[in-house]
Amino acid sequence: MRKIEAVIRVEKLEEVTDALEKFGCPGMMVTHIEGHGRQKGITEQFRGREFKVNFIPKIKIEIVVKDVDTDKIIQLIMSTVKTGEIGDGKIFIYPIENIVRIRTGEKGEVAV
Amino acid sequence: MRKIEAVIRVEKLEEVTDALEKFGCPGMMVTHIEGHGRQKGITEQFRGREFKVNFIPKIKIEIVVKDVDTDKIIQLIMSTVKTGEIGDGKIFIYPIENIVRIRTGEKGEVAV
Amino acid sequence: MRKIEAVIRVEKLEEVTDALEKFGCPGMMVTHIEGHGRQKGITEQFRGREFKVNFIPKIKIEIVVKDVDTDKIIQLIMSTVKTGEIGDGKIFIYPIENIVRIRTGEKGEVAV
Amino acid sequence: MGKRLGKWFISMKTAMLAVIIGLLVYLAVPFSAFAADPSGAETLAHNPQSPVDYVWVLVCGFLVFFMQAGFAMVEAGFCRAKNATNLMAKNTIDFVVASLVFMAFGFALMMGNDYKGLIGTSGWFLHGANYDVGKYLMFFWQLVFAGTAATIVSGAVAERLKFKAYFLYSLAVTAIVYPIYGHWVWGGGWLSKLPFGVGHVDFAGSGVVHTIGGFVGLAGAIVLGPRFGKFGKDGKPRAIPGHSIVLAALGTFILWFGWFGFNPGSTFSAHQLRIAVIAVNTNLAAAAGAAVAILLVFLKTKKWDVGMMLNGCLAGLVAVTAPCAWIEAWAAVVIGSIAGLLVVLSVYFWENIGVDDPVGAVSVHAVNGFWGLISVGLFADGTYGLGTTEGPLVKGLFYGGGLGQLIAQAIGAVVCVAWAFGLGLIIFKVMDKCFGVRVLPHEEIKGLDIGEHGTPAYPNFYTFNN
Amino acid sequence: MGKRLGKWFISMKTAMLAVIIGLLVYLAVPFSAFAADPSGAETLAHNPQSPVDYVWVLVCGFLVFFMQAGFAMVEAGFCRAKNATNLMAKNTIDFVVASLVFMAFGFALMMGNDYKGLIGTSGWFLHGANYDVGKYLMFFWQLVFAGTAATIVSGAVAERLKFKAYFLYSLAVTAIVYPIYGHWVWGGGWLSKLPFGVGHVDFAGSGVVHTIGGFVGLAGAIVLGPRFGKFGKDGKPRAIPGHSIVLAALGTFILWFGWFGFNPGSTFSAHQLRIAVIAVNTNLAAAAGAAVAILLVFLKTKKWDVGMMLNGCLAGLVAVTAPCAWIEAWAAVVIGSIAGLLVVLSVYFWENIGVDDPVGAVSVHAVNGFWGLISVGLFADGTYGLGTTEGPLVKGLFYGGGLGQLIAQAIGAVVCVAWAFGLGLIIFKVMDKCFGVRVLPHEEIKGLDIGEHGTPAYPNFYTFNN
Amino acid sequence: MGKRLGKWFISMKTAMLAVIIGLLVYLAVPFSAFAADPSGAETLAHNPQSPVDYVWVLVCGFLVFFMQAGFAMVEAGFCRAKNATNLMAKNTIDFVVASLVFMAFGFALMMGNDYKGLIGTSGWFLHGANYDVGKYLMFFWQLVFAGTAATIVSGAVAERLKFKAYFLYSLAVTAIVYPIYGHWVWGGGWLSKLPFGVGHVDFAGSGVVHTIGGFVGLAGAIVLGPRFGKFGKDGKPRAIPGHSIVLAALGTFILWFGWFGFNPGSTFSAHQLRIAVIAVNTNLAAAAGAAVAILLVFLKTKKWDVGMMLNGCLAGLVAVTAPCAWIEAWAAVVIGSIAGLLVVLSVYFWENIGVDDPVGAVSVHAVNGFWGLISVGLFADGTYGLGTTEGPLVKGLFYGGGLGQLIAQAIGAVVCVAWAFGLGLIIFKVMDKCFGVRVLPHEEIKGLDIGEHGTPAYPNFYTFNN
Ligand SMILES: Nc1ncnc2c1ncn2[C@@H]1O[C@H](COP(=O)(O)OP(=O)(O)O)[C@@H](O)[C@H]1O
Ligand SMILES: Nc1ncnc2c1ncn2[C@@H]1O[C@H](COP(=O)(O)OP(=O)(O)O)[C@@H](O)[C@H]1O
Ligand SMILES: Nc1ncnc2c1ncn2[C@@H]1O[C@H](COP(=O)(O)OP(=O)(O)O)[C@@H](O)[C@H]1O
Repeated sequence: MRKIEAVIRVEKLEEVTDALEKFGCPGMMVTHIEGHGRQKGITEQFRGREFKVNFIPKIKIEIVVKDVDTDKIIQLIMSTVKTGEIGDGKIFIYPIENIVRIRTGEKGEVAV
Repeated sequence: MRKIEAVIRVEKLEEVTDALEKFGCPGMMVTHIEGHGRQKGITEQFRGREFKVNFIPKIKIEIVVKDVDTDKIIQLIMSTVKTGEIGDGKIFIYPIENIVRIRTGEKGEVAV
Repeated sequence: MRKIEAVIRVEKLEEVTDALEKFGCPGMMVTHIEGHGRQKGITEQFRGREFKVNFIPKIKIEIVVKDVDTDKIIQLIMSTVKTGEIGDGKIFIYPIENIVRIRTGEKGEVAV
Repeated sequence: MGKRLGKWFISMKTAMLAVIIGLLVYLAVPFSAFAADPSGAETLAHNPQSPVDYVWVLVCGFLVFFMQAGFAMVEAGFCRAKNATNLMAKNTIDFVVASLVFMAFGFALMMGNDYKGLIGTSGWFLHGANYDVGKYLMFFWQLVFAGTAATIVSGAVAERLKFKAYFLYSLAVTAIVYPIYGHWVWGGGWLSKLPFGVGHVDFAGSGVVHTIGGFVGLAGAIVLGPRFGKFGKDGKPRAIPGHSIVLAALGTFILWFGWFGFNPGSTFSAHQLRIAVIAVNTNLAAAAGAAVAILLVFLKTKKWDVGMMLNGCLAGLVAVTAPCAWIEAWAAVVIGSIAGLLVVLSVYFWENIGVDDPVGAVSVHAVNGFWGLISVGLFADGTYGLGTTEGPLVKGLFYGGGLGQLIAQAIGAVVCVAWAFGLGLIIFKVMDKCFGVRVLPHEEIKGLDIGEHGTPAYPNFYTFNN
Repeated sequence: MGKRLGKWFISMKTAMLAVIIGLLVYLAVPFSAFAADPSGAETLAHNPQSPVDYVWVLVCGFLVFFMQAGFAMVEAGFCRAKNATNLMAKNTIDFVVASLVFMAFGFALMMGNDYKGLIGTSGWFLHGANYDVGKYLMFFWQLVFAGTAATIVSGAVAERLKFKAYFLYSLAVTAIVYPIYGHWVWGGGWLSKLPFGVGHVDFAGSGVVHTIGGFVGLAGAIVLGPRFGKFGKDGKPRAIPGHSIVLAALGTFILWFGWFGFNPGSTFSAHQLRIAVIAVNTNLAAAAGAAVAILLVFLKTKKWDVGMMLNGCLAGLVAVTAPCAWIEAWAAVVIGSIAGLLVVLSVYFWENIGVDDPVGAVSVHAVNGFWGLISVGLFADGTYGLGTTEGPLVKGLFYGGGLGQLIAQAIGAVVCVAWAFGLGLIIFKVMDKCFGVRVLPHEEIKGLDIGEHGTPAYPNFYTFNN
Repeated sequence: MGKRLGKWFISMKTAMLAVIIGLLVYLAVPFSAFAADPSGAETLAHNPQSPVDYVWVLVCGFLVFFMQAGFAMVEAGFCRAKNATNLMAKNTIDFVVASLVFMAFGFALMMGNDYKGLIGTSGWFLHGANYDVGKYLMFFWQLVFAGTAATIVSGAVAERLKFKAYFLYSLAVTAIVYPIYGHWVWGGGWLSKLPFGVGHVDFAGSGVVHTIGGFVGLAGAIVLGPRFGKFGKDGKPRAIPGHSIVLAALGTFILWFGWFGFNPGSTFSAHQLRIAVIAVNTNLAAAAGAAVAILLVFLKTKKWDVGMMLNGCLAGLVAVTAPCAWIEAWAAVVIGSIAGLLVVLSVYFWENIGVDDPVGAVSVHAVNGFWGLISVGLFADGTYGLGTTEGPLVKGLFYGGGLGQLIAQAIGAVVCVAWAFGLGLIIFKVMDKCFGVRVLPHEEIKGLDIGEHGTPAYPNFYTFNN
């Protein structure tokens, strides 16, 4: 099993979710984060004074998947959220030792 | 050392925290996330029109523990948050390489 | 590659970000979390009645770095956020299997 | 059986409107003839000075109406985000129901021709001879007051009462509870004719509006029981912070503003220049109440408690509502200060005996409404009469008026409490038997906005659900 | 070419102010002499009773002004957080522009000396003989109405119209669309002289203000097209929840409050005691509309829909605006109830034919403004005249007035729709040709607050951007 | 020593109330006899037309009171969420303190029998002969103005001043600073008798209320120093965005609404039909200020700056407050436009010299209050007198009035600045010596809501703490 963690553009969340659902992806965790990377922040202003905002709202998706699905899902995500513009985000893959479904107590891949 | 990450129902947070405190659990990080899984979203409505909400507010708890405590804490969490209903959530266990207590600079298990 | 996850005081975010930028740190993810640890929560009151709040707002920073940079960055973070007071937070280091830059499809260290 | 009755309630609810309309259409035809002075021509001819009185009463009435917004904001601010939609719904529907029901029945019961000092008996549906500018003016004034009495309750039963139950409760209060007691005091009923002092008096409604609303609310809070988490396993009360101090403060300012219509407007005439004194007294009592409340809590917790200050401000306003026309500035400060003290003690008291009053409605309206009625018997200074500069003048104990007025006030206050609390218990108990007045546990935990309305109040914001 | 025109618009915009000031300064010198009664001394001497009328008209005018805040809150509440700053900007700028433009041109076109029943032709810049307390009073009253008509549109075009376009639209509406139609009905124009009934009448502006605003808004919504995500790939309408039910409710209460200035104040005289009847009718229609709307949706979804109740309340207010002075209480309830029904059907209707009206402005103002005009021809009961207690009295079908009035109302209503919708289309189409009225897709997705103003409305809050 | 004094302040604070009550009770007994016309019977008999004046003054007074809510919303909106509770507390307490203190001392100092043109000397505690409807009416009017002056300051010292310090500051301003200067201009004091023009005039308080409040605020802001993070390490000013543009806009609408009471009501009589002209001028200046401000910033940043537009609107209102009764519509537009220009320049100016004024209170009230006073000397057109239609008429430079009035205005304006800024510095410096007026650094960073009140404003929302 692995954990796939993807940082994507806020407006892409809906599309990705639909795609993953179609694929039959078990479940996911969505977190609203602020990202900081190559993408330059925007300029805002308040009562006549401008200022730069260095953090960009991003969505972090975490999915724990069976080893066999890992690559397919990574592909799936990339194909749905990629725009080619700076700020598309990244995907991080982590090892995971175990997983438990609280409701049933099942452990390991079956719990995914 | 391991990191235990549990996705639970929002209303269970207080109970879990109390239980972990009693157990003498070192510390934890709580994140408000939106979950997507077997549990079906609810139907909301606005000015006469109904719509489905696919994301369910969930709480993500992260605890870094000594290897010896891992199973006890997993048991503890399960016993407090389990309702048997869909949506109880899951527990993910990750390997962790090292940990540092910023205040003191201590590293490894002592820093947990 | 490794993932460095640091829990820090809210008011330290700006400093850390600046420091990391100067260091030329690739990017980061910032999450607003609630922490629970040694640091005692504060007492609030509402319409004459006092109550304890056990969760303290904290900032979680996640940075994926090349192995070579790991220690430097950990040092950097510690030196900027350390106050010596309880509540300084902790740094967790996780192994990471792979990373993909969505925009280009690059994989591994180059994608950091 | 409860089930069947429950069903019946529902069908009744949806039928209600059709019925009203039908009735109205039916009644419309025959009587229009009997119309008195619908255009106002005769009234003006008969009293060329009346325009300024109409302007005064209407403008003050508009301000009283605006208090609906104040109550909505205060209650929303003092409750949690997950129930904000529900509070908006309740604070709107009560005035909606009040408008329709009071026009159909309430007004007639309250201000119609007196029957044995108990009830009014004419003016149903504002019909026939009531199609008259003067009658409509009086109706408008009494309606905004009825609406205020109704909306007070929503705070005490907040975060757990079903919308349906609130809908029906509004009906009952504006059709029966409020108008009948109102008749006793303002409609020429028996309380106004008590053989003590000048009879029981309540200038702008500390009793008729606030004590009534407050004690019906208390009944509701008792029947419902406390919200989840209000009392710890040890039974100790726990604070459940409201979701916006800003809304609470905005609401308080709106209420304070509206009160300047509520009290001075109760002269029902601009020719009573006493309105200036009333406005000043109203303001001073509010200020004194707020000051005392925040200072008291500061002595206890060493923090400046805004929530309590706002409650103290409202407590002062409620208390001065009955005496405002018969007292001097310094007395208003004293009455308001005592109100500030009472509200603080009261908030702790109800919590300690296990009653959960989320916004402090009982402490503000019930307790201080009562205090306001009593204060008339103490501070009335004998410089002003019953909405007129002529006698009989109202004089309290401290101004050599003896005990008479105080007794009249005490009797009225006790009757008010008994009537409101008694009927309140009946209303909520009966509904509870029929369909259960409290939402299901999981609905309460998720918040009534989702369960009852399907509409979270703040869908674009990240909110905690505690 | 579109480009050049576009540039021209921009430079014009920045120039506008300078021009106005210049003009004013220029005009100032010569005429001041001709001033009529700037101090009010003569007016008072001539009519010692006028103070109460001035007080009434001004206070009601203040309340109407306050409706600007109501519209701002309702629209903000019914739209998303990411566009809240933009809505505040638009709801402020329309009244700002209205104030300046209506003073310069609008007022003269609407209330100036009539030319062939088509337009007014005097009073430019409130100048010369218009420097008179009576003229200024009338200007103030007409201005707050013009401002209301202008602000209605912002709801229908919300979340996608450029601020610049809204700025120019405000100019056009308050300089031309509103004043000219207003002249036809209230300025002694041809509609008021129709040879049916007493001519087309619209007591407080169901047509002049609401139908006009509503249909210009419809034109805008059509030219703009729906917001991203309003219609699924399957073309089915999808709900886009607003970001604060509390703001929506607060706004509705403020509007309801302001309407008590809007309708009763339209007597333009406190000596018309009929103001009491008008206030009561206004309130009953609002209540009935709210009740019917929430009950209807409940029957459909089994949830208590607050958003629709608020729309229903406003629908009742809009509908009763035209008839309020000529009907009885029961009729107000009927008219309001039908408004509640219409607004519900209308909200579904527009969505189903693909029109995106984010806050329901079209359903509330356009549809029910129309209904309000018609209702006069049915329910007017012949007890009151044209702002006076003397005849000619306004009588509708149900009171034996025959079809005359109904026809006059129908003609006026149709003309109103054609005029507003027609000019609305032209205004928005022309602007669209010149510089495009809709913000860029990515700006719309990120929200107009950032793109147009650089200022998110809630920088300290964690908000979702859906 | 500072310590001891500090302690003393605290004990004093809690003692204050007891003292006031004590005093009142004590004073009550003897004098009640001397009461003038507490019921209003004689006043009415003597002037049967007075009711409409009472209605006018009271209703306008209510609107002025409501401005408290406006200030609270604007300041909250322009500051951060972490200090919202504190702003609600301060915006409430200042009016609470004002009500009690002004009744005890302020009113007597300001409006009591004049002593050598310097101070008033009668009417303490509204007592004895002041128990009179006319006196109470005047007190009410002056009080709501005093409260406005006091509340202006909270914006300039926001996000860092201790609540305790604000509490004491309110005391000082409403007991001394405001009433004494007020006496000089409105109480028959020396400024009103200057031998230039008709003497220094300030119709509704550009100087007495706004310049005073604004400069005391400036003093406070200087003594406090800037908020953490307002100036970068490079010393460059940085924007600290407020937490809700919606609240800021709502507050501005409420203030605009309240200003219709503030300016027209200052005739203190409805028989001055000039009120219509005043209302129009008030509105036009607000509109012009808003338009100029948003256009100017747009030229600079190419964004439509809502915050600055709101400031511009308020700047126009402040500026026209002094001249509103003596000018024509076009002049109001010019005065407002210049105010819009001044506020923009001023906001940049203060920031650039290192003064941190979180909500722009100094730029809006201090600077434009000053401009308003001067503008009278330029634009007064000689059509109206000192609250009467009879002479002496107020005439400025542009209408051939020569330099006289301009000089009188300049003197008054300079005196106003010196008095307010001087006393302001003393008040804040003394408090700072005694107990430190600024909260501790970590409290400021966490927000005053927690440190001072223990109550976060939005506990259910996820907020950033920047
Ligand atoms: N090394 C990193 N560690 C953690 N998060 C990162 C890292 N690099 C990028 N990110 C996240 O990915 C987001 C997008 O990356 P960015 O550099 O802006 O564009 P791109 O992905 O096209 O290079 C950033 O906002 C940041 O949150
Ligand atoms: N494979 C997964 N990866 C990440 N998160 C998951 C996964 N499966 C479930 N979750 C999280 O657990 C929560 C509960 O799971 P759900 O399927 O709804 O009920 P149950 O745990 O009873 O099967 C989901 O809301 C989701 O956030
Ligand atoms: N074992 C742990 N697992 C997860 N988070 C932890 C753990 N220990 C500490 N934390 C996080 O670090 C934060 C600071 O730790 P704390 O104990 O309060 O002070 P210190 O770091 O000085 O010991 C806590 O609020 C918590 O969020």
